[in-house]
Amino acid sequence: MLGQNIAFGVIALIMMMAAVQVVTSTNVVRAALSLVIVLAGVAAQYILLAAEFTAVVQVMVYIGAVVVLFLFGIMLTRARIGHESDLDNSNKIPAFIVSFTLFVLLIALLRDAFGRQKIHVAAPSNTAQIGTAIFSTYLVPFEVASVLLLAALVGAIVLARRD
Amino acid sequence: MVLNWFLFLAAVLFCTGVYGVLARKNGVLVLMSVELILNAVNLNLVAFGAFNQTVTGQIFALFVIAIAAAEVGVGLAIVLLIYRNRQSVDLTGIDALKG
Amino acid sequence: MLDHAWIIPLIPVVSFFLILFFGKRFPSKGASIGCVALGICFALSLVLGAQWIGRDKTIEPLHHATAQQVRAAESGRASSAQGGEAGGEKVEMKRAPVVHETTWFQTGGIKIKAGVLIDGLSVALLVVVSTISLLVHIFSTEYLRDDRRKTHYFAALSLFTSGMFILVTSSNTLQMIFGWELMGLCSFMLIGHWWEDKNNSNAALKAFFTTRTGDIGLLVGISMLFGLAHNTFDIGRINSLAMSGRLDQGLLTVAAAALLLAVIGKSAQFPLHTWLPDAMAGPTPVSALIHAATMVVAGVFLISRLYGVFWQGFHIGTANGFTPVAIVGGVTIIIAAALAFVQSDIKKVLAYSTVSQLGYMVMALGVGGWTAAVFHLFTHAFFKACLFLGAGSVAHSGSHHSFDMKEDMGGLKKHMPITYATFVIASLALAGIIPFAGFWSKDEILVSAHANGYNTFLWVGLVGALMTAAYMTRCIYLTFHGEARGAAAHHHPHESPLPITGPLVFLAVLSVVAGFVQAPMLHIEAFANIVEPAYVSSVVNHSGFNGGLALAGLIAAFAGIGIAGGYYFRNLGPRGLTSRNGAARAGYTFLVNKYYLDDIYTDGVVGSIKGPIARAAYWINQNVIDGVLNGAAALAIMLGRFTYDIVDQRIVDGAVNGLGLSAEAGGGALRTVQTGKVQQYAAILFGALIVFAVALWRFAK
Amino acid sequence: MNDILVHWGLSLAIFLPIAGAALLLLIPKENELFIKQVALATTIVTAAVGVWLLVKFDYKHTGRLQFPVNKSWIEIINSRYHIGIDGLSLPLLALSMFICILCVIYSWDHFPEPHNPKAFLALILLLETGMNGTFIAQDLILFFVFFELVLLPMYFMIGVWGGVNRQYASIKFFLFTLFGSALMILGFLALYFRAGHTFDIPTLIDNASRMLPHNSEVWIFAALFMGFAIKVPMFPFHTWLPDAHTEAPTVGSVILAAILLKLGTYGFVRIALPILPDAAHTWAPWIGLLAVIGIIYGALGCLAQRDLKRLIAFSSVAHMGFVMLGIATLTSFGINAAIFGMVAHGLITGMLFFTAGSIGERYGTREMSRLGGLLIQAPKLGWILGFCCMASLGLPGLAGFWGEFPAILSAFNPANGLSVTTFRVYMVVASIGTVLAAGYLLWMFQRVAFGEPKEEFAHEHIHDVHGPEWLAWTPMLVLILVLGVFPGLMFKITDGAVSNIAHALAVVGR
Amino acid sequence: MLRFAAASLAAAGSGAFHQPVIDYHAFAPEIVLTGVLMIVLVADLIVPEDRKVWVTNIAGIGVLASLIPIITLAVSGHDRSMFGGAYVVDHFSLVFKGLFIATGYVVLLMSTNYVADGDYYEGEYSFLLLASILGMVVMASSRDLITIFVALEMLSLPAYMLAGWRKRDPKSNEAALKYYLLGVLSSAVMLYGMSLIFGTTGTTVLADIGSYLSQQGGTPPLVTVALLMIVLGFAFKVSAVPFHFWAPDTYEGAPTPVAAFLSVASKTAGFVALIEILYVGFLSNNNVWGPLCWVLAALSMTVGNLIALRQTNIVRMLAYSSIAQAGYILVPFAVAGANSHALVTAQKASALYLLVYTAMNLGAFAVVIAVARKTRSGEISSYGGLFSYAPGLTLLMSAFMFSLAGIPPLGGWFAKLFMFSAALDAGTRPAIVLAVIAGVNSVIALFYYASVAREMWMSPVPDGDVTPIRVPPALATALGITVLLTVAVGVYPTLFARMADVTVLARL
Repeated sequence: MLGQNIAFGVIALIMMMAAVQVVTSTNVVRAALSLVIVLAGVAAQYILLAAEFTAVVQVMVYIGAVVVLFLFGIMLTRARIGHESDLDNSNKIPAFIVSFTLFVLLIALLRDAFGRQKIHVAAPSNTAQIGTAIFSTYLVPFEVASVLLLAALVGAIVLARRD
Repeated sequence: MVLNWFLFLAAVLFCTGVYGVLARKNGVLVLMSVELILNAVNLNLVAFGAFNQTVTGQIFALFVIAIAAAEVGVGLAIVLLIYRNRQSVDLTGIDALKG
Repeated sequence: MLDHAWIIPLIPVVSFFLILFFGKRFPSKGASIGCVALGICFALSLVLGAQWIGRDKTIEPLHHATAQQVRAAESGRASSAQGGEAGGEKVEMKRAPVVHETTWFQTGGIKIKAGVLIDGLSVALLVVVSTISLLVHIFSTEYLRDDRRKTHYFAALSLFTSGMFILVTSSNTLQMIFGWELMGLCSFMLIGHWWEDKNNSNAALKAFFTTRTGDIGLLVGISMLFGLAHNTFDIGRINSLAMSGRLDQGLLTVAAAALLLAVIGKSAQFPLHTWLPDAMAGPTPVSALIHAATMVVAGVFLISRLYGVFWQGFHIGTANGFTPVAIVGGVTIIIAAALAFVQSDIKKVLAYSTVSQLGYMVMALGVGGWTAAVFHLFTHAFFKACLFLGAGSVAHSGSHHSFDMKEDMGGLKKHMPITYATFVIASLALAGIIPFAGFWSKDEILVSAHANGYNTFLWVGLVGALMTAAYMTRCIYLTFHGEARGAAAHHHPHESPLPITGPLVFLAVLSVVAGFVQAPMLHIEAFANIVEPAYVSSVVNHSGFNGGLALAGLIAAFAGIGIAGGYYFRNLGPRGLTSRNGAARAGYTFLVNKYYLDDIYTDGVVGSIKGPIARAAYWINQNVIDGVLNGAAALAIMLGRFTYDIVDQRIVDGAVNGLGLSAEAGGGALRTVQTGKVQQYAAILFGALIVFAVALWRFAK
Repeated sequence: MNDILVHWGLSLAIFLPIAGAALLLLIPKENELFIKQVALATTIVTAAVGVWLLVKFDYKHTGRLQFPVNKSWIEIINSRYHIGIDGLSLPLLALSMFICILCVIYSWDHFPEPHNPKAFLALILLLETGMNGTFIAQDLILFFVFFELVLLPMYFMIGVWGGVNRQYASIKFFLFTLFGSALMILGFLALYFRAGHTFDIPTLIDNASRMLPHNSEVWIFAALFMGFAIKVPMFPFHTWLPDAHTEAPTVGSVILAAILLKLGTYGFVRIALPILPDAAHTWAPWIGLLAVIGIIYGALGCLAQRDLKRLIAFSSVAHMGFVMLGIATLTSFGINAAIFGMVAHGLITGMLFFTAGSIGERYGTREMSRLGGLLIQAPKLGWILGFCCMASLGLPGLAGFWGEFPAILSAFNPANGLSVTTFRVYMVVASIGTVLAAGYLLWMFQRVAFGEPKEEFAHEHIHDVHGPEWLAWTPMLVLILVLGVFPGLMFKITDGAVSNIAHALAVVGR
Repeated sequence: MLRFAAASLAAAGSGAFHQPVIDYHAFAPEIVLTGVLMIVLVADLIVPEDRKVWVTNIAGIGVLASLIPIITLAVSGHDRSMFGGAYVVDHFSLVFKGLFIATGYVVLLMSTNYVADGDYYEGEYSFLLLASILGMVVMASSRDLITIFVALEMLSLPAYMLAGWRKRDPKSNEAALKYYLLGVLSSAVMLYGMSLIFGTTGTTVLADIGSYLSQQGGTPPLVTVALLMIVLGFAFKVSAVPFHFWAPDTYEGAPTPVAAFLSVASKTAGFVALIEILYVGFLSNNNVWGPLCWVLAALSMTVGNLIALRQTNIVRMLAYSSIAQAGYILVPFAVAGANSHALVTAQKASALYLLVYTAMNLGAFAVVIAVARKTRSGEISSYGGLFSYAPGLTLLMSAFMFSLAGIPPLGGWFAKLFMFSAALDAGTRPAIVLAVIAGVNSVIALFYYASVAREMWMSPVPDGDVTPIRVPPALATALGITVLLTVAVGVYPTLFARMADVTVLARL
C-alpha cells in the first residue's frame, strides 16, 4: 500500500508541474510535450486504480492520436517552435482568481463529502466486464459514439479542407 | 489510497485547465487546456469507479476519451478554418460578433 | 283636460321637430307652426285653468298638522291637546292635485315614473308661460322676419317653451331636470343665435356654463333627495316626507343648500347673476321669454315646487329673521337694483331689473311667503315681458337695432305712442304703483316678510322698491324723452307694426289687471285659493292686508320716481322733465313738498347711488364677481393646461415613457457585457458557476 | 332553421366576420368595389344574425344566459367553448355589430392613406370578431382570447392608417393593454387554481367567493383590475388613450371609443364584480376614487387641448370615469347606469369622432385655433357636432344623461358595507365634473362651429355632410335621442342581469 | 421494476457474455435515421454536382420515413424500458422524437435553397444535420448519464461544425469557434458534475440515482454543486442567462437555417435532457434546482428581453428572443417543486411550450431566410415597407412575431398561458413573483416583436425596391407547416395539449 501511495505522490507531483507548464509555457511545443507528461501521468494513475484497459486506451488515444493532432495543429497554424512571448492574453489575473476560487471550492466540497475514505482496489483485469457492459448495457451509446466519430470525421474534413 | 488524493489531483488538473482556457490566447493551447479538464474528469470517473467497485466509471471514462478525441478533431478543424481566413489563431482578436 | 295635461308639453316638442325638419319649406320658415302650436297650448292652458278652478275641493291641508303630531309623538312630547287644536282648527279645503304617471323605466329594482302633476302652481305657470310664449312667438314673426336662421330660431323657441312646460308639469324631480336642462340648452342656442359674433357666442357659453355650475347643486340635491326619500323622485312624496320631519335633518339641509345653488345659478341670483345681462346678446323676444316666463323663473319654481324641502331644510317657519334663501334674495335685490342705475343699454337695465325682481321672489320664498312669491312671479311675467318687448319694439322701429339709451334713443315718445304707453304702464307695474299688478304682488311679499318676522327683509324690500322706481324712471326718461340722439335722430323712428304692438297692448292690459286676482285689500284671495297647494297651505299663513305696509311700499315707489325724476329734471335745465313728464314732476314735487329735500340731499342720495356706490358696485360686479367667474374659467383652463402639460405629459406619461427608456437603457447596459470575446464569456461562465455554487451551498444549508 | 340559429346564432355572430375577412383576403386587390361590397355584406349579415337574436331574446328573463353553447375546447385546462348572452351582453353585442356596419359605410369613399381597402376592411372585420366574441364568451380563457384578439387589428389600424405619430401611439396602445392583460391572465389562472379548476364564468360566480379566502380574492381582484382598468382606461393608466385616439384613423377612433373601451368596463361587470364580490367591496372605494379623479382629470385635460380629436379622447377618460363610478357603487342602480353609460358613450363619442374625422378631412387640420365658422360653411355638420356635444355633456333627453346622472345618484347610497361619506364626496366631485364637461365641450363647439370661418379656409368649399356620412350617422343620432327619451329600452334589458350581480354583491355587503 | 445497475453488472461480469435481447421496434426510429444518414453520405458521393438538391430531398424523405416507426410505437402504446432503465421509449420520448424529426424536416426545407444558393457543401450538410437529429432522438430516450452525455455530444458536434459551414465568412468561423469552445467547456463542467454524482451514488442510471438520493434525504453540498454543474451544461445548451453568451454571436454568424436549428432543436434537446435529469434523477433535490431554475428563468427572461430591445439585426434579435423564451420555459422548472400537482402541470407546461415554440420560432426564421433572399440583409430596417411588396410574408412574420409575444389567438399565447398556469398552480410566493416577472417581461418583449411588425407595416421601403419576393417551394412548405401549427394551436390548443399531457415523466 505504501508503494502505491508513494507512486501516487510522485506521479501526481510530476503531473501537476507538467499541467502548470502546459498552461504557462511560453513555447507551444513545450506545452504540448508537457501535456504528454500529464496524459501519461493520468494513465499511470489509472494503473494504480487497477484500470489497465482504460490506461492503455488513454495512452493510445491521447498520446498516440490527440497529441499528434495537436502537433499537427501547431504546425499547420505555423506557430513558432521557439520562444513566443505573447501566448497569454490580458486576462491572466482574473483567470487565476476564477480558477483558484474554483479550486478552493472543489477542495472544500470534496473534503466535506469524502473525508479520508479509502479506495479498496479490487483484483485487476476487469476488462471482460467492461466489454460485456459496453456491448449490452451501453450498446446504444456505443453505437451512437460510432456515428459520432463518423460525423466528426466527415465534418472536420469538410471544414479543414481547402476549396 | 485515499479517494480524495485522486479527486484533489483531478481538481488541480481541472482548475489548471480552466486557467489555461481563460488565459491562453493561442487557439491550440486553449484546446490543450480543454484536454486537461477532460482528463481531470476521467481521473475522477476512474477513481470513483474503483471506489464504488464498479466498472461503470471506466466505461464512462472510455466514452469520454473517445468523444474527446472527436472533439479535439473538430476543434482543430475549426481553429484551422479560422487560421485560414485570418492568418492567426489569436482568440482575443475574434470579436466581430458582439453586442 | 286635467287628465290629459301631458298634451301641453308635447305640443311644442312636436312643433320643434316639425319646424326643424319641415320649417324651411314654409313661406314663414316655420314661424307659423310655432305660433299655431303655442296658440293651441295657450288655449289648452286656459281650459286647464278653468277646469282646475272648477275642481272640487276634496283634501285638507293636514299634512303638516299630522306631521307635527307624528314628530311630537316621536319626541315623546305627545300632546293630545295640541293635536286637538290642530285638528280643531277650521281648515279650508283644497283641490287635490291631479297626478298621472306611467312607468318610465325600471332600474335596480326601482320603478322610475314619468308623469304630470297638475295643481294650482303648475296651472298658473302653464297659463303664464303659454301666454308669454305665444306673444313672444307673435312678436318674433315681425322682429325676426328676415333673419337668416329664422327656422332655427322658432324651433328653439318651441323647444324652450316645451322645456318650461315639462318643468312645471313634472310629477317628479328627474323629469324636472329634463325641463331644466332643456331650457339651458335652448337658452344657449337662442342667446347665441347670432353666433357669428364672438361676443354673442361667449354670452351663450357663459349662460350655459354658469347655470350649469348651479346644476351641480341640482344634480347633488336631487340625488340626495332621491336617496333620502327612499329611492323616489316623486315630488309629492318628497315634500310630504320632508315636511314630516322624518328625514335626516342635516342631510336635508345640505340637499336644500345644494338646490339653492341650482336656483342661484338658474335664477341669476347673487353671485351667479352675471350671465343674465350678458344674455341680452340674444334676440330681444328671447330675452323677454327668458326673463319673464321661463328659464330664470325656473329657479323660483324649483323652490316653490319643493317647498317642503326648503321649509324644513332651512327652518323657514322657525328661523329668527334670517334664512339663506331670504339672504340670497335680499342681497340680490339691492345689488341688482343698484346696477340697473348705471346701464346705458336699455336691455341691461331691464336685465338687472329682472335679477332684482327675482330676488324679490326668492326672498319671498325665504321668508315664508310662498304665495307672494308665486304671485309676484305671475305678475312680473306680464309686465317684464311687456318691458322687454317694448324695448324690442324701440330697437326694431325706433333706434335702428341699437339698445343704447344714451347714444341712440331719446324723444321717441312722439314717434312711438303705443310702445311708449305700454312701456310706461309696465314700468309703473314694476315700480309697484297702485293699482298696477306689481303693487299687489310686491305688497304681498312685504306683508309676508313682516308677518313672519323677517323685518330686515321688509326694509330690503322697501329700499328695493324705491330703487326700482328710480331706475325705471331714468330708463323711461332716457328712452322716450329728451332729445333724440344717434339712431333715434337719424333713422326715422316710427311705430312698430301690429305683430309687435299687439302683444304690447295685450301685456299692458294684463299688467294692469293681473294684480287683482290676489288683492287682500279688496278681500280677493283668489290666487292663494286656487294656486296654493295643500302642503304649502298647511305651513304658510296669510296675514291679510296691512295698510301701513302698502302705504310704505307706495311711498318708497313714489320716492324713487320722484328722486330720479327730479334728478333728471334738474340736470336737464329749463326744458327738463317736469315740463314733459307729469309723473316725474309729481314725484319730484311730492318729494320736495313732503320732506323739503334740498339740493344736497338730492345730490347726496341719488348722486351717491348713481355715482360712487353704483359705480363701485358695477366695478365690483364686472371686475370682482364676473372676474371671479371669468377667472374661474381661466383658472380651469390654466389648471387644465397644467394638468395636461405637467401632470399628464410629464409625470404620468413621462413615467411610462421613462420606464420604456430605462428598459432600453438597461438593455444597452447589459449589451456591453456581450463583448464578443469568447474567453470573457468563458470566464463569466465559470464565475457564474462559482457564484451559483456558493449561493446554493449556503442556500441548501 | 330556427334550431340551427338558436344553437349557432351566437357562434355565427363571432365567426361570420372573420370568415368575411378571410374571403376578403382572397379577392384581388384591384377589385375594390367588390371588396367593399363583401365587407359590407358581411357586417350586414352579421347584424342580421344580431337582429334575429334581439328578436328571439327572452326579455322576461334577461338575467338568464340565452342561446347557450357549451362545448369542449381545451380539455387539458378544462376551458370550454361556452358562450351565451344575457341582458348584460346583449346591448353591447348589438352596439358592436351596429357600429361595425356604420364604420364600413363611413369608410366607403374615404379610406385614409395608404388606402388599401382590402386590408383595412379585413381589420375591421377581425375587430368585430374579437369584440363580439368578448361580449359573448362565458369562459375566462375564451374571453381572454377575444379580449386580446382586438389588439392586433387595432394596432395595425392605428399604425398603418394613422397620423404622424402613429408608430408611437400604436405601440403604446399595444404595450399598455398587454401589460394589463398579462396581469389579468394571472388573475384568471389564480381563480382557476384556487376556485375549483374551472374557467366557467357562471360556475365561478357561484363558487369562487365561497372557496377563496378574502386575502386571495383581493389579490386576484387587483390583477383583474389592472387588466380591465387599463382597457377602460382609468386614471392613471389612461395615457395610451389620447395618443391612440389622436393618431388613429376616424374609423379606428370610433371603434376604439365605441366598443374597445367597453371591453374593460364590461370585464368589471361580467367578471370581476360577480366572481369576487368580497374583494369588490374592498376595492370599490379605490375604484371610485380613481373614477372621480378621472372625471376631473379628463375634463382638465380636455381644457388644455388644441387638437379636436385629442380633446374628444380626453373626454373619454372623464366619461369612463362616470361609468366606473357607477360600477364602484356596487349597486344595481349604479351598474345599470354604468352599462347605459357604456352604450351611450359608445354612440356619442363614436359620433364625435366621426364628426371630428370628417372635419379634419375637410379642413386638413383638427387644430381648433385654425377652425371656426363651421356652422356657416357646413351647417349640418356643425349642428350634428353641436348635438353630439350636447349629448356628451349629459343633457337630459339624450343618451349621455343616463350614464352620468344615475351614476351620481347611486353614489349617494352605495352598496352596504361601503363608506357612505366617501361616496357622497365622490358624488359631489362627479357633479363638478359635469360642469367641466359642459365647459370643454361648449368651448370646443364655440371655437369650431361659431364665428366666421378663418381666413385660410374662408374661400374654400367645405362639403356639407354627404351620402355615406348620412347613412352612417343617422342611426346613431336617432339612437342617441331615442335612448335619451326612453332609457327603459336599455334598462329593461340590463336590469335583470344586473340584479343578479347586485344580489351577489349584496350578500357580501351584509 | 428497475434493477439496481451495479447488481446487474456484477451478474453480467460473472458469467459469459450474453447477447442482449433487443427490441428492434423500439429502436426503429434511430435505426431508420442512421440508415438515412448513411444513404445520404453515399448518395452525396454518387450524385453529380448539379443535382445535389437530390441529396437534400433524400434526406427530407428519409427523415419523414423515420416518423413512421414513431407513429407505430405511439399506437402500440406501452412504455418500453431497456438496459436496466437506461433507455426508455415512452410517450415523452416519442413526442419529442417526433418533434425533433419534424423540426429536422422543416430545417431541411429551409436549408434546401439556402445551402444550394450559397454554394456550400450540401450532402455533408444534410448528413451532419441528420446526425445531430439522431443525437436528439437518442437524447429523448436516454435515462442514463452516459447515454445522455453521448447523445449530447452527438447532437452538439455536428452543430458546432454546421455553425461554421459558411467557411469563407469569418463571421461564420467565429460563430463556430465560440459555440464550440463554450460548448466543450460547459460539457466538460457537466461531465465533472456527472462524475461527482457517479461517485456519490455509484450509478449512472437516472432512476437509480433518484432512488438513492431520495433515500438519503436532503442534499449534501457535493451533490448540490454537482447538480449545478450538470444543469450548467444544459443551461448552456438552452442558452439560459448567464450561460447564453454564445447564442447571439453564433446565431448571427451561422448560416440562418442552422441558427434556426440551434434555436429550436438544440434548445429543445437541452430541455429534454433537463427534464429527464431533474424530474427522474433529482426529483428529491428539488430544493436545489428549483431555486436555481428560478434564478435562471428570471435572469433569462429579463436580460434576454432587455438586450433584445436594442438589437438592429433580426437574427440577433431572434437570438435574444430565444434566450428570453428559454426563460419562460424554465419557469415551470422553477415552480415544479411546490406540490405534486404543480409537478405534473409544470412538466406539461414545459413540454407544451417547447412544442409551440418550435413551430413559431422556426417560422420566424423561415421568413428571415425568405426575406434575406431579396434584401441580402439581416437588419431589421431592411424590413421596412415589406407589407407593400410582400404582404403574404408580412402577414406570416406578423403572426410569428405576435405568437412569440404571446398574443391570442396565436399559438404562443397558449404556451404562455400554460407556463403561467404552472406558476399559479404552484401558488407559492416565489412562484407568483416569477409569474409576475414573466408577465412584465412579456410586455417588454412585445416591444421588440411589435417593432418588427411596425417596420414591415408602417415604414417606407428603405431602398424603394418593391419587386416582389419569390419564395421557393421548399421554403414555402416550411412556412406553411409552421404557420399552420402556430395558428391551429392558438385556436384549438387541445391539439398540442394532448401531446403535452402524455409527456409527464415523474410518476408519483
